[in-house]
Amino acid sequence: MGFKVLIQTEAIDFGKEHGLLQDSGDSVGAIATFFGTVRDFNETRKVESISIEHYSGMTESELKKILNEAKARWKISAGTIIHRVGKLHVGEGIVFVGIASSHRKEAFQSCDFIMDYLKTNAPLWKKERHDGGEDWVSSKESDQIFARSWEKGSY
Amino acid sequence: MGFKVLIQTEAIDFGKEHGLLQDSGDSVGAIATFFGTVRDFNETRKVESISIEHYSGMTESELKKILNEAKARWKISAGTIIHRVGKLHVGEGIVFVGIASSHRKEAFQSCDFIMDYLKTNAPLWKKERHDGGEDWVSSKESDQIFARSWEKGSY
Amino acid sequence: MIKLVFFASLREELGCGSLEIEFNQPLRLSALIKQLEKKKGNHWGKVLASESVKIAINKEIVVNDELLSDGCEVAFLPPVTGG
Amino acid sequence: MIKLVFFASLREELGCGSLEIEFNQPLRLSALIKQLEKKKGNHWGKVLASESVKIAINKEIVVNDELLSDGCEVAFLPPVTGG
Repeated sequence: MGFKVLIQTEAIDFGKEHGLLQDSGDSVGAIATFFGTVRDFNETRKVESISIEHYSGMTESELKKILNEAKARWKISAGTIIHRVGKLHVGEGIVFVGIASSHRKEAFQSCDFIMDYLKTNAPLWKKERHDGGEDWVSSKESDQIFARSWEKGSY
Repeated sequence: MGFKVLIQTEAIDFGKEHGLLQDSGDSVGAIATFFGTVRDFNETRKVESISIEHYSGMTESELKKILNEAKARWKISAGTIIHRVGKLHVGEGIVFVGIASSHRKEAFQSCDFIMDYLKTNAPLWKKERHDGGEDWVSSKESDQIFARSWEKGSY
Repeated sequence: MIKLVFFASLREELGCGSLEIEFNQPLRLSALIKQLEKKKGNHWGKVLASESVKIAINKEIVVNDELLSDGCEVAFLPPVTGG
Repeated sequence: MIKLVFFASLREELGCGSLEIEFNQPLRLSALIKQLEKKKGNHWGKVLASESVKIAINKEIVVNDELLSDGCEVAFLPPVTGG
């Protein structure tokens, strides 16, 4: 199989995506995944739902670049990035990253890396609906720091 | 829900376990998982199947200790460790670790930590069947090094 | 023709998702922003020149004061918050 | 009575999964191993005293030369390879 990037409005079928990674070859011994879901709070505010906007075309190409960078840095057999857009409720999945590799450290690190780069590079924006109205989510300085931690030579 | 440890002969239902973690509370925003599967090679040898032996009772208590240590180190909402025993074929799941947390770094790190401690502390042993016969798998020095990397103050 | 697109909070602040401007001669990004400011008001200049705003030409982030060509798409992106 | 259990490669090397020995008086781990060596041969002493073998008493790893009490379970564990 290999590597894929999807932007979709539908729910993410976690079991199916995980099964595809597991079936991606007999040399696979480790699958690490990350699943981001809508929390009921952000900073100090109660969240009711979120809506996600993106830059169609650029999002996909940025995510492919990130996946390619992960392939260049670690020995991985297959990788999937799926990001939802549109309206999502508390508890729903926002993003799925799954990596299949022969060894666990490669799988863990590349998955962690992809999330950090996705957070800082993919043109996606979240708007939160809360009891006081709606607001665009602010970007976090910590995400910039995490992303910089992967600069060559620092891990 | 919370925290659970299972030793079982049956296949691991990945979708179900992931769903339980996702439903573990509205403050969950991040779920990191690791799934270890039977590879078709080890070192340089072709593997046909493996069988896993364990020390019943002690395995469960060691895995609970590891999960408790993860809870003490990171803010996590729910955690699952499932390890299979008995005969397994190439491609089948051996171990599942899943962590739900509010934030992704906690989820990634605790999942990685649990795997490193499981590899070095849980009384489980793998025997490989290959074309030349059967052999007990040797422990890896690298796993000891990974486990030591979590000693307080070093991460 | 150059297509301009504005996303998320930028779109709301400017009250504009996209607009097209005629292409008369090659111009740099900085000249484009000045032109917009003149046409649309100071607010536009201030918003688009903000340090936190990234610019993509044909869906690739650029960091320099690039020369724009006919038919290109210039996107103004506030700090991203996906994942 | 003290129950002894041997796992994985140790079980195969010794040709024994478990055995019970009578408890006469409190004895230390080291004395137990000497007793086994005397009864079963040098091979046992060599295998069980190997640095890579870990010992658990009542399913808890011990590192010292513990005193064994009646009814305890002593397990000899080769290096673990789960996960």
